[in-house]
Amino acid sequence: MPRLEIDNLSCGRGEKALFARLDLTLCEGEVARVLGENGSGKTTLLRTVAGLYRPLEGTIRWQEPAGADGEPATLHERLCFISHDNALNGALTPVENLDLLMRVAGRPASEEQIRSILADLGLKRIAHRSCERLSAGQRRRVSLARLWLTDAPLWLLDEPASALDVDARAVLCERIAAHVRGGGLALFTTHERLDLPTVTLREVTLPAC
Amino acid sequence: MPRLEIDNLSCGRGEKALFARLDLTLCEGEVARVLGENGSGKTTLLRTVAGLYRPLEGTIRWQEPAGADGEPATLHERLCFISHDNALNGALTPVENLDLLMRVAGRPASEEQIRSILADLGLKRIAHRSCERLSAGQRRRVSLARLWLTDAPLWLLDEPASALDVDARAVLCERIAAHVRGGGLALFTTHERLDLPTVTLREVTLPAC
Amino acid sequence: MAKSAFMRWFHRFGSLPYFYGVSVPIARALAVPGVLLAAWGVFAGLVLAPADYQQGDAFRIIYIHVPSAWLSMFGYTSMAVAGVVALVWRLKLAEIYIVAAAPIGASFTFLALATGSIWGKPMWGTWWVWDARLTSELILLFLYLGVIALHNAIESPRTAARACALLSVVGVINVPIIHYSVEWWNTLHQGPTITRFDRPAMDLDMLWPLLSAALGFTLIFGWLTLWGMRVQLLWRERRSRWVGRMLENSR
Amino acid sequence: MTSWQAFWAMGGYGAFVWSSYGIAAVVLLANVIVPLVAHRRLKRRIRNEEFDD
Amino acid sequence: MLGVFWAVLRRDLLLAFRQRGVLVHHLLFFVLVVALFPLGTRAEGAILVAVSPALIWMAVLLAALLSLQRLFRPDYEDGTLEQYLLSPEPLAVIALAKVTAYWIASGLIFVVASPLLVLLLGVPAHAVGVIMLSLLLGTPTLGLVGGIGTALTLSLPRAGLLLSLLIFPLYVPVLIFGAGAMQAAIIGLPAAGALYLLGALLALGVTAAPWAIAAALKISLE
Amino acid sequence: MLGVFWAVLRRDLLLAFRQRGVLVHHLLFFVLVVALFPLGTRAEGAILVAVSPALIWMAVLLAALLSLQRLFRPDYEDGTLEQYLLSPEPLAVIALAKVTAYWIASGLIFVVASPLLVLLLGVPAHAVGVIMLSLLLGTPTLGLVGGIGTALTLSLPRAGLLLSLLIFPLYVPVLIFGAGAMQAAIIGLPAAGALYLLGALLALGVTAAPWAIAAALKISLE
Ligand code: HEM
Ligand SMILES: Nc1ncnc2c1ncn2[C@@H]1O[C@H](COP(=O)(O)OP(=O)(O)OP(=O)(O)O)[C@@H](O)[C@H]1O
Ligand SMILES: Nc1ncnc2c1ncn2[C@@H]1O[C@H](COP(=O)(O)OP(=O)(O)OP(=O)(O)O)[C@@H](O)[C@H]1O
Ligand SMILES: [Mg+2]
Ligand SMILES: [Mg+2]
Repeated sequence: MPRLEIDNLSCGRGEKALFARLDLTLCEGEVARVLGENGSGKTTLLRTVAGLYRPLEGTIRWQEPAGADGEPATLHERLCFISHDNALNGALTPVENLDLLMRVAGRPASEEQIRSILADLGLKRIAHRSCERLSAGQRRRVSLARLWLTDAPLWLLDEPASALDVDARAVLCERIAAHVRGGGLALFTTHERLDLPTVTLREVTLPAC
Repeated sequence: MPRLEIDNLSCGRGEKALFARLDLTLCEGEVARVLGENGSGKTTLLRTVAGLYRPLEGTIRWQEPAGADGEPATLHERLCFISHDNALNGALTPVENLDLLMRVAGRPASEEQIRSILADLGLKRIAHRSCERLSAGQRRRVSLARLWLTDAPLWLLDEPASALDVDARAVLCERIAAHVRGGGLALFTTHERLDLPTVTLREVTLPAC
Repeated sequence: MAKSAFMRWFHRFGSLPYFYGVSVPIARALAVPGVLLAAWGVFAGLVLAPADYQQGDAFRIIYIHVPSAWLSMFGYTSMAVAGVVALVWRLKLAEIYIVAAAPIGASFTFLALATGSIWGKPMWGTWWVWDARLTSELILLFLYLGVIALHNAIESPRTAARACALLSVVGVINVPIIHYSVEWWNTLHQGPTITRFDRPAMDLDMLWPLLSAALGFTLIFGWLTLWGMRVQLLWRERRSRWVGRMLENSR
Repeated sequence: MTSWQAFWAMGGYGAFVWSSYGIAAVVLLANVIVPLVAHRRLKRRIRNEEFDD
Repeated sequence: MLGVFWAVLRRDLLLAFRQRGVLVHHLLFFVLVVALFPLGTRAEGAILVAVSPALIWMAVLLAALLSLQRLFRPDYEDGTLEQYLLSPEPLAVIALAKVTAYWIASGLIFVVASPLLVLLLGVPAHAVGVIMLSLLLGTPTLGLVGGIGTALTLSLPRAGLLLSLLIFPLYVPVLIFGAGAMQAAIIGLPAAGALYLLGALLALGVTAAPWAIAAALKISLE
Repeated sequence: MLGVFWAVLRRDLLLAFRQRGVLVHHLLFFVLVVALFPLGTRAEGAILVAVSPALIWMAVLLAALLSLQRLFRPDYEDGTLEQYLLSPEPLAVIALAKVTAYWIASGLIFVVASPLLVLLLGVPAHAVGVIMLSLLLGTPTLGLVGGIGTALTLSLPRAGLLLSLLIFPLYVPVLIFGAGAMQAAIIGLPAAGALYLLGALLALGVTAAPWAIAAALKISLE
C-alpha cells in the first residue's frame, strides 16, 4: 500500500521559511488540494515534494512494499509532475513532445496510444502541428495528456486547469477521479473551482505570508 | 463619445479564417466578454483589435470627437492591452518595470503612484524585489497594476485573471466595474467566472473550430 | 574509535558559529609567523644573498615572483579540493573557502604576472611574449576571474557557491599544464630549477631566503583567506540567530 | 651612504626590482584592508538591519 | 518622443549594469580572443603585428555577435516588445534607444580597452590614436546593422547562426575600412580616408537603421 | 538507460534538422570567419599558412560558443529540463545524449568541411589528414566542456559573455594540442604526440563531463 509521508516540513526560497512544520500523510486513493494566497508557497511545496528543491527542514518519504526484485521504489519512479510550464518544445509536434516526455519519465508510450489520447482530448487536428502554433489552452491540454498516458501512482499538479476551457476542465476532473478510484494519490493546487464530487478531498492551507 | 467599431471582421493565423463576419460596436461604458473554446481565436481577436495582427478582412475603427488640437486620436493612443504575457523583465523590480511600461504607453506615472498602487494590490513587500523571484500570481498582479495607472479608455484583457487567487480576482472585478462606470470600454476573455454584477456584459461567442 | 573522534571534530569544526569563533586565534597564529617568515625572506633576499653572476641584482625579483607563482597554482588546487568537499559532503565551510580564496589567489596570480613581466624586460628584452608558460599563467588568472564573476552573477548565495565549487574542480586541469608547459614546449621561461629537489641548481644563500619567503606567503595566504571566509560567513548568516546574539554581546 | 645608494640602485636594476616589490606590497596591503573594512561595514549593517526584503 | 528614448535607454543601461560585471565580461572576452590566438600559432612578433588589425576587429565582431543575439529576445519572450509595438511613440525611436544602450554597455568598452591590447600585441604606440578612433566610429555601426539582423530573426528560436550569416556580410565594409585604417596607421600611412568612410557608414546607419529595425520587428511579431 | 539516451539523442537531432538549414549555418559561419580574416589583414600566403591552425581552431571555438549557449536554455525555459531532472534514469545519460546530438549537428560538420578550407588557406595537402583527425578528436571535447559552462550559467538570463569567460580557459588545452598537431603536420613533423593527448582529453571528457554537467544542472535549477 503506497503512501506519501510528509513530516515536519519547512520550505522556502533562500534562507527564509515560507511555511514550517507541515505534516501530511497521503494514502492510496487520497487527494489533497493545497490552498493559499498568491505567493504563499504552493508551487514551492509541490516542487519540494518532487525533489526539485531541498527542504529547509523535515522529510518527505515514499513508502511502498518492496517489489518483486526486493528493491523499494523511489519517489522519482512513482511520480508524474505537471508544473506551471508545459514542457513542450515549440518546434516539435504534440506527438513528438509527448513521446519524449513519457520516455524520460520511464514510461514509454507508443505513437498510436499518444494519438488516440490526443484525439480523445479534442486535439486530433493539431496532433502534428508544431506546438508554437497552438493556443494557450491547446498547449495546456497537450501537456495534461501525460496524465492519460502514465501509470504513476503519485500525481503532483500545479494549477493544472490554467487556460483550460470549461469542457476541458470537466474532462480533467473525470481523469483525476478515475485515478483516485484506481488507488492513486494526488496533490494539486488550483485557484479555480474544480468539481470532484466523487472524491474525498483533503485540504492543506498554507498560511498567508 | 468614443466608440470601437468592428465591422465584418475575419481573423486567422495564416490563410485560414478562424472566424468571419464579426460585427461589434462598443460604446462608452460597455464591456464585451469574448467566449469560445480553447483555440477558437479569442487571443487572435484581441491582438487583431490591438493592431498586432492584420485582419484577413473587415475593419476596426476607433471613433472619437477630435481633441483640442483638431487631430482625431488613434486607437494606439487610447489602448491598454494586457496579454497572456506579463511584459515584466525578470531582472527588474515591479516598480522599474511598471515605470517603463507606463512611459512606453505614453502615460508616465510617478514612482509614488506606482508604489501606492502596488501596496493597494498587496505587493508592498515585493515592490523592490526582482520579478524573477515572484510567484506566478504575484507577477500577474504586477502586470495588472497597469490598469490602475492608466487612463486609457479602451482595455483589451486576455485572460486577466489567470493565476490570480480569489481575493485578487475580486479586486480586479471591482476595477473593471469602476472603469466602466467612468465611461471606459473593455473587451476581455476569460475561462474563469468573474463576478461583474453592476456591469451590463455583452457576450461575443466565437464558433468552435 | 579514532574515526569517530575525527568525525566529531569534523562536524564541530563544520559548525559555523564555532568556526567563526576559532577563526580569530587561528588567523593570528597564521599571520604572525607568516609575516615574520616573509619579512625575513625578503630581507635576506634583498640584502644578504649575493648577486647572481649572470643576472646581477635583477634576480632579486625571484623572492616575490616565485612565491606568487607557486601560490597562484597552490591556491587554485586548494579551491578544487575544497570544491570536491563542498559538492560531495555539502560542507558549507568548503563553499565559503572557495569564494574567499578566489580573490586572494587571483591577486597572487596577478603578482606573478606583473613581477614576471617586469623581470622579463631586463632579462628577455620584452615585457611580454606569448609563450606557453606566460599564456597559461594568464589563463589561470582568467580561471580565477571566472570563479569570481560566476559568484557575482548568481544571486542566490548557495547556488553561486556550489556553481563555483564545480567550476574550480573542472578548471584544475590547467594547473599541470602551467607546470609542465616549460618542458612540453621550448619557451623563453626557464625550466624548473628549484623544484628539482634532488639537486637544487641554486646557491644555498639564495635558496633559503626563497623558501622562507614562500612559506611565509603561504601562511599569509591562509590568513587572508580566513578573513575573507569570516566576511562571507557573516553575510550568509546575517539573518541567523547566532549572528544576532553574537553582535548583541560584542556591543 | 654610498652603500645605501648602491642598495637602492640594485646594480642598475633598481627600477625593476623596486617596482616589483612595490606592486607586491600594494596588492598584499589591499588584500589585508579590504576584508577588514568589509567585515566592519557588514557588522554595522547587520546591527542596523539594513537589508532589502 | 525624447521621453520614451530616455526611458528605454535608462532601463536598458540599468539592466546591463545590474547584471553585475557585464562590462568586465565584455572586456575579458576581448582579451581572451586576443590572447588565445597567439597561443594557437606560437607566431613571432612580426606576424602578430601584421595580423593584429584583423584580430582586433574579429574580436569586436564576435563580441557584437554574441551579445546582439539577445538584444531583443528577452523583450520578445516576456511580452515587453509587443508593448513597444503598441506604443503611440514611433518604434524607431525605441529601437534607437535600445541600440544606443547596447553600444554604451559593450562597444564603448572596446574603444577604451583597445590601447592596452594592441600594445600587448606589439603594435607601435603612434598607431593607438587611429585605432581607437576607428573603433569609436565602427562599433556603433555594428550595433545598428546587427540590430536589423536580430530583429529579423526574432521569431526563430535558434537564430544564433542564421543571424551571423545575415549580418556578417553587412559587417564586411566596417571590417575592411576599420582594419584598413589600423593597418595604415601601423605602417605609418595616412588613415583619414578610411576613417571618413567609417564615419559615413555610421551616419548612414544612424539615420536609416532605426527605421529598418522597426520594420523588421513588426514583420517578426506578426 | 540506453532507451532514454536514444530518445533524447533522436529528439535533439530531429530538432536540429527541423530548424531548417542549421547544418548549413554552422558551415557558413566557419567559412565566414576563415574568409573574413584575410580580408582584415591583406597578409600574404606565408603568414596565412602560419596562422591557419589558430584561425581554424578559433573558428571552431567561436562557433561552439555561439551554439552551446542554447544547448540547455530552450529546455530550461519551457520546463522540459525539470522533467529530465525528475526522470528515474541518471541525468548524466541525458546530458551525454544532448552533447552527442549537439556534436553531430555541429562538430562533425567542421570535420567534414575542414579539408576544403585549409586547402583554400594554402596549407599543403599532406597535412589534411592530421587536421581532420585533430578536429575529430577535439570537437567533442569542446562540446563536453562547454556543456558544463552552459549548465552552470543556466539561471542567468544573459550569460553569453560570462559563458565565454568560463569556458574559454577550459578550452585552452584542446586549442594548444589541436593547433599543435596541425602546426606539426604543416611543417612535416610527427603529430602523434599531440593527437594522443587530444584523445586522452576526449576520454577524460566523456567519462567525467556528463556527471559534471548533471551536477551543474542540479545546482542551477535548485
Ligand atoms: C610574465 C612573465 C612570467 C610569468 C607569467 C611567470 C610564471 C611563472 C610560474 C607560473 C612559475 C611557477 C612554475 C611552477 O612551479 O611550476 C614560475 C617560476 C619561476 N619563474 Fe617565472 N614567470 C614569468 C617571468 C619570469 C622571468 C622573466 C624569470 C627570470 C628570468 C622567471 C623566473 C622564474 C623562476 C626561476 C621560477 C622558479 C622555477 C622553478 O624552479 O620551478 N620568470 N614563473
Ligand atoms: N502562430 C500560429 N500559427 C498558426 N496558427 C496558430 C498560431 N497560434 C495559434 N494558432 C491557431 O489559431 C487558433 C486560435 O488561437 P488563439 O490563441 O487565438 O485561441 P484562443 O481562443 O485564445 O484559445 P485559448 O482559450 O486556448 O487561449 C488555434 O486553433 C491555434 O491552433
Ligand atoms: N526564485 C525565487 N527566489 C526567491 N523567492 C522566490 C522565488 N520564487 C518565488 N519566490 C517567493 O516565494 C514565495 C512562494 O512562491 P510560490 O511560487 O511557491 O507561490 P505560490 O503559492 O505558488 O503562488 P501562486 O499562487 O502565485 O502561484 C513567493 O512569495 C515568492 O515571492
Ligand atoms: Mg504557483
Ligand atoms: Mg488565448
